[in-house]
Amino acid sequence: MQRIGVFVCWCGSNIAGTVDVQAVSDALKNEPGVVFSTNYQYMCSQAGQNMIKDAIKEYRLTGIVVCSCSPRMHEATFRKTAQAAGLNPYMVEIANIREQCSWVHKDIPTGTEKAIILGKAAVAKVNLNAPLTPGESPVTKRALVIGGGIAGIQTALDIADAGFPVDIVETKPTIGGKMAQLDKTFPTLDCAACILTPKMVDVAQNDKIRIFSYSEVQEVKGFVGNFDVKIKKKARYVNEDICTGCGACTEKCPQKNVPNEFNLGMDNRRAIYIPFAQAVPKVATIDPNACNMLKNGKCGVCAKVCAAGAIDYKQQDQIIEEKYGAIVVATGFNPISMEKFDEFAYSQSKDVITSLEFERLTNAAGPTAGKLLRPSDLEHPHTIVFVQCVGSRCAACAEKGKEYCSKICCMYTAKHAMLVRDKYPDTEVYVFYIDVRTPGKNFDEFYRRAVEEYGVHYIKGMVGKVTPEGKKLKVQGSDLIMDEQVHIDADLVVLAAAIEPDKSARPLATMLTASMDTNDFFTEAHPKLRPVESPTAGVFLSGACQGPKDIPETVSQAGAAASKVIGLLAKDKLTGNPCIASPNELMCNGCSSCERVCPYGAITYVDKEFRMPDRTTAIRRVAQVNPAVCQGCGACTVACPSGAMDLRGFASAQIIAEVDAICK
Amino acid sequence: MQVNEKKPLIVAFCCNWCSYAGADLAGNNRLAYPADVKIIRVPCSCRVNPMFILRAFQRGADGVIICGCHPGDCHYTSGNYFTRRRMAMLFSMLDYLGIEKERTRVEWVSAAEGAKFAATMNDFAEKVAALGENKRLEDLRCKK
Amino acid sequence: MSQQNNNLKEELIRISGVNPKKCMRCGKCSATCPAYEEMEYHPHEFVVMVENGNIEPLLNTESLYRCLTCFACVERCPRGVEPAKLVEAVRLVATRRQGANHMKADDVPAKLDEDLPQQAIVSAFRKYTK
Amino acid sequence: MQKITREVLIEKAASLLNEGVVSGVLGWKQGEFAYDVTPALFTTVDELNEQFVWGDFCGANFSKYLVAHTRKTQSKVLVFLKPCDTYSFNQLLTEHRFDREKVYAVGIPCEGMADVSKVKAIAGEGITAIESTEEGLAVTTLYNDAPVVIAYEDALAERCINCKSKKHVAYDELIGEEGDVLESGRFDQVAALEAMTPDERFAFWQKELSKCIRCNACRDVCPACTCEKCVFNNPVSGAETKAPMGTFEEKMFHIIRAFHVAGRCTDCGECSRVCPQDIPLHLLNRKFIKDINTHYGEYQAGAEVGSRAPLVNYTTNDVEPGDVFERGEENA
Repeated sequence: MQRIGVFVCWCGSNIAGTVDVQAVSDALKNEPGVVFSTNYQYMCSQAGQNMIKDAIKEYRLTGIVVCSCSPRMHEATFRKTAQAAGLNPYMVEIANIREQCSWVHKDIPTGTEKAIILGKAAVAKVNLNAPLTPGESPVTKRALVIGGGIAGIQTALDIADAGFPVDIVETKPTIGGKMAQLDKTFPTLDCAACILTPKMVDVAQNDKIRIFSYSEVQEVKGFVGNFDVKIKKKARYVNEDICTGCGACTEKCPQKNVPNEFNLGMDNRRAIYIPFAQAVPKVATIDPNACNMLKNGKCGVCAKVCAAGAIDYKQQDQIIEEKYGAIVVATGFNPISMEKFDEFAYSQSKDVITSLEFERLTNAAGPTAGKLLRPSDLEHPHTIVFVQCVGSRCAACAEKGKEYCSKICCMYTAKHAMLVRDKYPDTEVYVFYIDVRTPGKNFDEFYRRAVEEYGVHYIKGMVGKVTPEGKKLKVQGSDLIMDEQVHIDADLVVLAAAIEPDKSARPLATMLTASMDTNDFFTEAHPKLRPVESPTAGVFLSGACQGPKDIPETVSQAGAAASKVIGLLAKDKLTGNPCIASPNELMCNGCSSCERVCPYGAITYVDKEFRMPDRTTAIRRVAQVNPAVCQGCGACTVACPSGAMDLRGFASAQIIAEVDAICK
Repeated sequence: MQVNEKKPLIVAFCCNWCSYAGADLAGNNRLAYPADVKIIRVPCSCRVNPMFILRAFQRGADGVIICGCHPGDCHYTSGNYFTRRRMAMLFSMLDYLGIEKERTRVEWVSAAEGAKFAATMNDFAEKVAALGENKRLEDLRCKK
Repeated sequence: MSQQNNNLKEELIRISGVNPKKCMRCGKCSATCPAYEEMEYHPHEFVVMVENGNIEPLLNTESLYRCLTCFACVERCPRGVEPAKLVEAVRLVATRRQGANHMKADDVPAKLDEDLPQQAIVSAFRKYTK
Repeated sequence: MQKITREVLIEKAASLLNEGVVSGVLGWKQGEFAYDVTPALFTTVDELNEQFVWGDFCGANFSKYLVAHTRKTQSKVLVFLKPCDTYSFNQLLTEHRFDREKVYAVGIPCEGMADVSKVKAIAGEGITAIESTEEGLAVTTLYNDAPVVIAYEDALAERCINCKSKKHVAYDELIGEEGDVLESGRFDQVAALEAMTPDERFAFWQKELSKCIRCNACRDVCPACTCEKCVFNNPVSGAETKAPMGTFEEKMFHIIRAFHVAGRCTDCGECSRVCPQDIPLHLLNRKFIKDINTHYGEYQAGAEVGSRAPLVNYTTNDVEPGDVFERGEENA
């Protein structure tokens, strides 16, 4: 028989306001097994915890029930308290009489009655509790970073810096991500390439980091500390180890009309290409959809010009299997499609562009070699209109826009406007805004400079429509401050398109069993306190895959994710959750039902010899649970027809005891 | 409503990761629902054995509701998919035996859906109350 | 804010089904409005003024009859506020209240001018006669 | 009337025993009464000749006996399997319940078995002898001078009227002709129940299940109920009840039993055959089978070894528990 102590918390007036705590502790005193029952203002306070410790010692308690807030809040606290007093932490049960009682019911009799019932259920459960000790599992000291943009790069560098090997998987032929496409960065206006490419080189030269470019994650199995990952390295038809990146092939390839995705289709590349001069790894890739040799076997020019002999038309996709202890998701973002926003004439005029396209247009390595020329006729635009919040904060247009604020547009638009005015003072620049949001160090100062020093015209209001007319774009917008409708004949219109998570994020989340919000951003384990961890143990979040972010924020989150990974990999063993499934071998049929529902593959079978009830011996197939792999969901316990499989901490008899206590 | 009418008794099995947290959120936001609802915490909705449900009814529960993560969002990947099949089969069987189908329910409530939790419980409690006492599955000898 | 205005506000919200609180003051409705120049109060002002309960001026403005009900503002509003429905509701209230503002067919020719779009004439005639 | 004769089966069994292929034979033995045939293990040819029977009351499904028997011996046992028995045989193999290597399975054709309740209903009590004749079953009783002849179709058990398959899905050797999987009306009664109002259904099941005396025969004969220890015998399951307990049978036992075999039940009908109270227990199992077929696609447990039972499987777009009733309502 257990000796149970009951501790009813007032939580100030949070509980005591709606629950007669004295009545609860009195009522529970008479429950079976209860030898001590009390109530106190704040059980979680030091004084409250000491009260519990003293009672455990004084009354030789074998189990305790704390009637307090949600176990999600303080179960861990009280388990530690119990442990400090020499009681097994799993002999603690919490009756949730705050979130699920005092806060949702109004009158004291109702609240008190329910609190007593919840307390009785917890007592009934503790009566059947048994001390549990957690198992341990080893940690593979290697991390996987999915995505090779600035987020992935920074995370990988930081992890490698701590001495752990890291692999980066990037779907594109080069790492660098979106930042490699940018021209200047706010609020300091240093050039993106100047600060990014040294980091890319660091990655390439770091012997702890392996880069799997032009690759994708195909399968993830296992669990924290022990992930088994299959990576598909797509055939690039060039031997990476031999290619010197000289670029001879990319100059001689006769297939010249492939839209260049690095410049967002504003110019063309060859069928064999290196995305940009500072690509890492700097090796060529053949686009199988454009290469004549791969399509119909007619060409072979690149192989002829390659002095190193790196071209390999027979290269196959390769599957790499590797074990990892931690996985960092850094899949980043993309601007949303502007095709559906008819009012801005994006599909009708080449001179209506997105901000990312504008970045390429002003970039010295871009399609116009950095000269600001409009795409339609390569003439210098004299009037430019920037439109903010295109598709952002768009609650009514779920099929084309996003409800959230994309966060980075206000700043990069100020940057664009400023750069234009700086280089081409003869150009008039208008920015239509709803609100200018500039929280961040030196951000508002930056925006004010655009207005005050560079003379950018900020107009509070939205653009209603853009109509191409001759060589001009007729922009009709409202100026809410002047309360007038403004009409501007613009040469170029730049749309600050909302950003959305990369399309690869959703299938990846499924593979990782990591949760996502409705916008396909990864969910963090806690929005405030655990912002870089996914709720799935061992999976961490870096950069815009978790929500819109600018570069400084991405880099700091990348570092935070890295430090979490380092903290995990620094451990030799992980202590598991002791609330796991365990089969009673005497009752196990060996029928495999449990194995089939286990999401972790934690169940295996062995043949064992048993003494049967009729005094014969027999060899029977029985289930075994791998305590490091089992996560304790309990799916097997219901699949098991004989009830041989039970869940520690949530045993059938315990749950039935709770049911009985509630239904008395 | 009569003064002495027995209040319905509702047992809610809530998965630890979504629905129990959803219930906590309902509490945090002070969203009221009837005190008739008593929550039992399970790690995952797939831990709920049909035996627990029948036991609750046998002992006098008037309604049993199982709440889990939305399909696809299970903390354990697939637990709630098994719950969905098991409960679909069990509920269909109870209906086949002539038990009022409004007494059982499965609802997917995420940790962010405190309002949905409260609304679900209000609605379920109302429907169960309208049915009156559970006589068909109750074991009279379990009554005090 | 007077009591009557609050009643009116509730009535307008009920008739139109519009929740003016959803407005984020971006002005895209007015930016997109083809009758903007003709109006004293513009679509976004209708939304804000209804929200503020400042409705009397709207009931007495000619702007009510300048709105073409082309629904461009409804189409473009990023928050789904639907200003045209609100304008329509104000118009209904004005119509119900005055009862005397009906247009006679004989009055129409005098009001015609060549910039007035055909759609406006037909729609006005349909709405303000009888 | 069965097409193959007792002699053919004895001959086969005897030769396998003599050759040393098997050390025992699972077969049917005459019990106290003509209709009372019991399963038995024969180890010699003499025993076979003396006691082995084959006829219209040999309904017993031997698959389940293999679980215990194959554990006791290192040698092979011969088992005679009717078509419906082979499904249970496969299902047990899927669940790794016996060692296939220790079994020599002989598939035998079956023309359908007689239901003793039906026979008694026509011929009356006090049966002293039953003979299978060309015309039908000739039943001699204490109270009749001449035998009562019952046409085979009038005596046929419900499970055989709605026979789902004359095809053997597992055997080492086949005697007689192989049949086909049949279209049966086995779900008609379930559909009829579904079409009733809930009150009617409740009344129907109250009437039937309240007859239960909790003899556990249904569980003990069921080839899916081979648990080492049944949850109802297990003190830690929280649901232990060994003896009849008033309404427990109606409200827990039969529901849980049906649920435990859901997706695993081959619909062999043994539960209803052995029920001394004639409760149509197969209608519970068939409800699950019908629901599974409707919602998760056609599935016949035991049709092939290693198939994944529907309740340990899922798809991401399965029917929601709240929606399974809709079909019932359409029928109502």
